[in-house]
Amino acid sequence: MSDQVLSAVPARRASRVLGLLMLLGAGAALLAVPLLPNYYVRIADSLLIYILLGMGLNIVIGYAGLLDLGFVAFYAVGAYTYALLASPHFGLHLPLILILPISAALGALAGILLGIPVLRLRGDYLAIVTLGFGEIIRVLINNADRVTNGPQGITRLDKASLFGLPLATPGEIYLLLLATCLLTGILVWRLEKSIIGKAWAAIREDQDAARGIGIDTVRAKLAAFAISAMIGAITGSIFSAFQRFVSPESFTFQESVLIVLMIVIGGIGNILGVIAGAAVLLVLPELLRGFDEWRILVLGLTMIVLIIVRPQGLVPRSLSPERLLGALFSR
Amino acid sequence: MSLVFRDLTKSYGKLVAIDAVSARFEPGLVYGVIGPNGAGKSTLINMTAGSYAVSSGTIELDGRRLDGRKKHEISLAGVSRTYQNIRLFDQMTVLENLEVCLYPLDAPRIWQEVFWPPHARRRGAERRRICEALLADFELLPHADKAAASLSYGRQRMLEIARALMRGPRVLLLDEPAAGLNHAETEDLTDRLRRLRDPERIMIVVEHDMDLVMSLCDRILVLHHGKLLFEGTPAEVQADAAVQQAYLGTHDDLDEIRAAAEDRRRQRGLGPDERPVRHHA
Amino acid sequence: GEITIGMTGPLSGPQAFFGTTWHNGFKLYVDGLNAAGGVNGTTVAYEQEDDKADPREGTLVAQKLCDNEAVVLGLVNFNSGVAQSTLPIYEDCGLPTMSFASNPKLTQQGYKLMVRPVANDNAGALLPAQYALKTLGAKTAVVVNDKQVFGQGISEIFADNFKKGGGEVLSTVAVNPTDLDFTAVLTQIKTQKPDVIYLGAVMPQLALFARQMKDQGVSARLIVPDGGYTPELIQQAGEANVQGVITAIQVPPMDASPAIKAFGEAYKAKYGEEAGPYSIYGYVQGQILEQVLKTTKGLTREDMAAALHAVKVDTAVGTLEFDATGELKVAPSYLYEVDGKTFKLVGSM
Amino acid sequence: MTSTRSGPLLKIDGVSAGWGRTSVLSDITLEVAPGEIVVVLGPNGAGKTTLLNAISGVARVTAGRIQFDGAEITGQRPEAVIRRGLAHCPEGRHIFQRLSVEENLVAAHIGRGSRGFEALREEVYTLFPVLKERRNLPASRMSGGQQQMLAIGRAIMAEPKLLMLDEPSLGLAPKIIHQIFRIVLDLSRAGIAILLVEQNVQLALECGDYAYLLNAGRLRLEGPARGVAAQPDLGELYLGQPSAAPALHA
Amino acid sequence: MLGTVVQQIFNALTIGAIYALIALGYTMVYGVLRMINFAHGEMFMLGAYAAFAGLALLAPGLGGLGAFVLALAFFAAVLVVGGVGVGIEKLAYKPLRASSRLAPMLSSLGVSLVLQTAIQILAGPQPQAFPSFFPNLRIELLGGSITTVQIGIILAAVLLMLALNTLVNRTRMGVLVRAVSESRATAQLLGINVNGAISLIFFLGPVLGAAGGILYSSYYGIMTPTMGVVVGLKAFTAAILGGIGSIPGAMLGGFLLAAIEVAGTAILPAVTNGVIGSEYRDVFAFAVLIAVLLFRPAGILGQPVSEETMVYKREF
Ligand SMILES: Nc1ncnc2c1ncn2[C@@H]1O[C@H](COP(=O)(O)OP(=O)(O)OP(=O)(O)O)[C@@H](O)[C@H]1O
Ligand SMILES: Nc1ncnc2c1ncn2[C@@H]1O[C@H](COP(=O)(O)OP(=O)(O)OP(=O)(O)O)[C@@H](O)[C@H]1O
Ligand SMILES: CC(C)C[C@H](N)C(=O)O
Ligand SMILES: [Mg+2]
Ligand SMILES: [Mg+2]
Repeated sequence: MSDQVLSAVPARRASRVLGLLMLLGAGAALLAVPLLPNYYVRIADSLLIYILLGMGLNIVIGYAGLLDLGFVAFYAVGAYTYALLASPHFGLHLPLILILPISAALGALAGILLGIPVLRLRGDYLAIVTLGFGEIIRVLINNADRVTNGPQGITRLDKASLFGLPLATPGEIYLLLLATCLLTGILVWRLEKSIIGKAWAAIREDQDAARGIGIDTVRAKLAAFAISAMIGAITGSIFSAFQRFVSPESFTFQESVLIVLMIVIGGIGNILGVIAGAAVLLVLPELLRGFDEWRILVLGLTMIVLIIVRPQGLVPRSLSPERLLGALFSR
Repeated sequence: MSLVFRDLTKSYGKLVAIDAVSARFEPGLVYGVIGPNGAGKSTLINMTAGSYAVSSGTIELDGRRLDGRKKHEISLAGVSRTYQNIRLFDQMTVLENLEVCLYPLDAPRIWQEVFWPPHARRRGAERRRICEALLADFELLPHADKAAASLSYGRQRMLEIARALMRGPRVLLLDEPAAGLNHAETEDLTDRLRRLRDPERIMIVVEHDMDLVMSLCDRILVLHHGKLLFEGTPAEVQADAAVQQAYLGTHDDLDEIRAAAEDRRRQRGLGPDERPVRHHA
Repeated sequence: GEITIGMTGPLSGPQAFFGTTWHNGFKLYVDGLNAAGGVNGTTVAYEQEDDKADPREGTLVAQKLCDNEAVVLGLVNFNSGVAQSTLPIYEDCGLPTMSFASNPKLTQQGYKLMVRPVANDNAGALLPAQYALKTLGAKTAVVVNDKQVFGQGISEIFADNFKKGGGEVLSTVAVNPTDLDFTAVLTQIKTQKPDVIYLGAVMPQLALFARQMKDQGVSARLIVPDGGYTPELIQQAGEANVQGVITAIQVPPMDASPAIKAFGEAYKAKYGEEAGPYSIYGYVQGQILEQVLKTTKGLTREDMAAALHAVKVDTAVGTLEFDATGELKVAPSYLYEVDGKTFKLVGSM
Repeated sequence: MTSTRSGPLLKIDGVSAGWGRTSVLSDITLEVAPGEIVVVLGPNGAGKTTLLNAISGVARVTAGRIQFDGAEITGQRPEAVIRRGLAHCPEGRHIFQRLSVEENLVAAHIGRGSRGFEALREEVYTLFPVLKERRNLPASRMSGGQQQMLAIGRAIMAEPKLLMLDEPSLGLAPKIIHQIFRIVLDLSRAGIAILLVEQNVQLALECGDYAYLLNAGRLRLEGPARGVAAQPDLGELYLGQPSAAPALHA
Repeated sequence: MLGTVVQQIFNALTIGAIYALIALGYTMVYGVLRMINFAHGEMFMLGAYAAFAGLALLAPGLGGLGAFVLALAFFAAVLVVGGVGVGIEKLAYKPLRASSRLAPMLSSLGVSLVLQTAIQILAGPQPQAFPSFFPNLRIELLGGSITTVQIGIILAAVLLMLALNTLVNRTRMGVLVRAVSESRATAQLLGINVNGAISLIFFLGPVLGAAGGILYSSYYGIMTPTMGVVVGLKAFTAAILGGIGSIPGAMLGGFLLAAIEVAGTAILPAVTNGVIGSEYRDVFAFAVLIAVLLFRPAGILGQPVSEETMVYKREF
């Protein structure tokens, strides 16, 4: 017994060093991605965008247990916020640093607007109404030609920059996305661990009992919708700064479904799961490029097999960031 | 300073589940609500806790109307309950099931908790201490980190009661807390409930286990077909013929069963010692 | 030496037929070129990518071509929506492209490296408007569009031209790109009794619309854009329902010249099926490429770009050269009318 | 040792069972003879419900054999087991809330009924007149006791040779509990063997022929019901912790 | 004017009948498994392709078809799709019965993707002309005109709905289905063959979907590998609108949704003087849906789940 304790001390120190090294290695690897050919950087950008979206949507679906099939609407709100405020379209050229808070606020507002009518609904009814909301936003964007230029979309968006640093190439955008991802990840993780995360979980498990212990489910759900929509909108703004062209085509129902799929395949309610899910659903099709129709077939089959083999998701619920860090630093 | 029902009525379409019930509950006392299945006991609890809308009549706590208010507002006003069919937050741990009850208190400062780790750590530890004390009280501490759903039935019942006690309720509503517990466990529970008495607290227990009701409650309300059939002390209730007839069943019933069982045995021609008693291990 | 041409287009999904047959026309020409030993000893390889007609997919594919040093020219962008998001990428990496998307705005955004060796929608919507007014003697029109980049764009141009020519546009109606049922819209249009209906959409909606027009007893002439120039239109709508439907496209009739005829036969021999509606443009783009290779100073992207913009070449569809924006100086456009089981040429410019 | 009884209807031999990966029961041996009322007692979590579920094929049997009516049923699917003439009235009633009372009976009859539906239904209605009164009401509208009656009635529709009742008195008013026990006796008289899980120890032993006591997944005691009732250390056994000694048939 | 109104009613009835037919399949599967079967739209698509293939097999060249051959081909097609439905359930949904409700739903998304692509690979990605077999005569009625195929579609949908309603509410089989839908575990304990009942549902649903697909394709004269997506979504919306799980609800929802769409196309621009055009049709439809659900959170004919309705957390 005491033997173990004694020998454990240097071992722990060693593993701590090892853990730190691994963490530094991972960080360096992440930072080195922009050195790859741009095609890969672009895939990484895509991946990070979906991870961000996944983390946002996860708050509503994974934590609060509300099936939202219209998440793409918030993404669109953010994307169009940038497009309208930083392009020749209206001749406005606001900087990204100003646009991000505006788009976050608009996103949260949209989240609350969606939240209010759907609060009474449950399960599949909620799903269809959110789906409808997503479609409404898309159709409105598509039709409000005078504001959004309709299906033609808005072109020649400003190249973004932040604190004087240009954000135009895939590599530069990558770094911005990585930083945003990290911050969002921390925020989401803190939320989950805090008491409101538990309140969401209670709503997810048994909404009526949650009310019974004094949780104002209306406010808690609105908070979930607002925060998740905010993340969606911010991601949208970055997306449009990156793409420098937005059109309603990018915000279809399929896109919402894709994000839901990522969350579920990765492991619902799990930050690391979102990463895994996004990786599978984005990287696999890239790997299968050149197989034409077959790659969609393979993707579909993979989806089915993954869900059947691991219905609770690729990443187990118990595997959380703190566990991972814990595992790195002590053994 | 009391809970008052005035002409409380609940109807489902044509069916009147609670029919103009008026009653007054005083702090410091334990009330038993008994009555045949379907008499409306759970309905009464559900209306008090705000789960069911009141059809007519009023519910007042300390002179303030409870009916018509939202469920969480009623909970915040100090009304706490358990459910006839246990409703825990299944996938959350035992500890979390309690912690989450503090959400209404912490909600206004939620951003501090998210953005300021030292505050979060302090508050988290504080919450944990409060909850662990309660868990220890209910002998659930060893199970604190298990998922609520994985507990045995009896422990789930205890956890539900513990959850109802977080934030020290003024009104505690228990719907058949002893259902599914065996005799020994029921006795345990009775003791525990007795300790929950508080001069400030109104306790209302719906229960079919007469041992528990008779030994625990100060006053008993008997419901029958949604109407208040009788109200009195345990002794009065037990002595009342109408209550026996409607609910308790008589000693004759028991005798009858015994006779029938004996009869049947005779018919089968089996003696008392067909198979020996064996202790295992 | 060898150069690589990047090719993108919809190779899967509903528009795969267009993308594949277009690319096939190009490949047919290039294979012939290689068989003949290339141009001045330079042979041509190609990297073909599927953009699924999806802007996001398009950007990945564009970047992939950009990253590939061997690729010195792109044959890209069937869909205007995709072009909007990919052209900046090609511009950034200096890859010259022959774009096939027809939205007029594409050339007005100052891209230096792209050319469009095909008539844009201005031409595609001018010819039918003039034809409706002059030949058909139409006074009134209803303009329907699918609220997509292409459909809405071209139908607006038609409406402008029609009005400029003295016609009256009674109403503009939008439908959903996913709609298959137009009966409700048609019932409303019927009450307005227009002379012509212009439908800015793609297949299969063109066919469905034509068919339901007949079912609903709407007697106006239907005019559709280039997507309708395919035998599928007649098959899917039913021969009786499309008689007289007019379609405008950049493609000359397959028997317009001996060269085109020969191409049609070669195509059939190689791929075992009739050439697709845009196959001939793939072929023409091959011809442009040959000329570019003949005139270019070197095989870098820069040199190729310079040669491409300066090119002047006799092709199966006539002599082509580009203006400063990359638009064709003279862009051929043709008008057909469905007659029996075939398309009859009724006009050109 | 069980010589005088005619061949058992249900024979459980050294059965271990559990849910998913967790094992609940180990090495249970138990018998029910035709027409017998056998009582299974035990504290919460002892595994009583798991035992019944193992018999009816809901829980997973990991070792041992279960025979019913001369046939091996170990590991068979519930519907197969039930069709052999075994009815299982689960803990917590589980009636179909959205079906009417009568439809609940129909559903049970689809599962197994061989005789005409009408005759069986009338039998149930004679036993429980209140069900007949409410036959067209959604079952959710019935009170707890009525629902319990319906659950038993549903089991009767299967014309079982053996009826397994899991805590039929749970949540019932004292008076109704008495009724339920009367019905159990009546059913037994009609020739149905009964395997009864109960917390109401006194009454159960009063009515039963033979009793088993489970604790922590193991058999701790067995014997004629009255003998068990008279057992001086019954309460202790009831509460006793599982002992380490593994042998069942010492 | 009256003619226009009558005509629009005919239009709405036809579209509504198709929505309803497919909504029935959604509702049935949902009623039993509480699962949104996103692959149901593909059953509709498969119906058309199977019928087409059947005809090609039975009558090469598709010339001179006897009514008998036609009936045979359609019957076979519908059965094949029913079989496919049963097979899919066994392979892709059954292993997930014990999982969260989201898992089978997303598995069905995968199935829908696979089926679409499989058909694209087998039959080509572009739309194909679907021969119209039924005599398509125009009948002038009350100032509008309606074709025999339209009448056929409406009749078929109404008849199938009535048959299904009788089946579920009046027969033992219906009790079986409803019992299984409420609790599989309990049904099993009563000796009910749960897998059989689920197979039955996964047969009937696709059969209805396939029938819808054949009617639809012969009405529009076209079939595409993706035709199930939009119609499927519409039908699903209809099922929700009517109250998912309710058979008359699916029917009502289908017709109502079609009516809303037609109104959105026809009335909306007229009333708003063209300010809000027909392009806002779907916004209008979803707005109506949301409004309905606000007042009836479980759809028009759905059974509202009361707050305290017992949710058995532990199935035994
Ligand atoms: N949601 C509901 N819809 C319709 N009727 C209901 C509903 N809830 C309860 N009832 C009816 O109201 C009456 C009272 O039910 P309640 O649950 O209050 O009885 P109870 O006294 O708690 O009975 P038990 O002792 O069996 O729990 C019963 O007849 C019951 O069927
Ligand atoms: N469906 C199930 N899934 C997983 N575990 C279960 C399940 N049912 C019971 N258990 C576990 O099996 C053990 C024995 O439970 P069981 O329900 O058999 O006890 P019991 O004797 O019937 O108790 P009670 O008197 O409370 O009904 C418990 O630890 C319980 O948690
Ligand atoms: C399908 C085609 C008609 C596409 C069109 N040429 C475009 O620019 O989008
Ligand atoms: Mg009750
Ligand atoms: Mg039990």
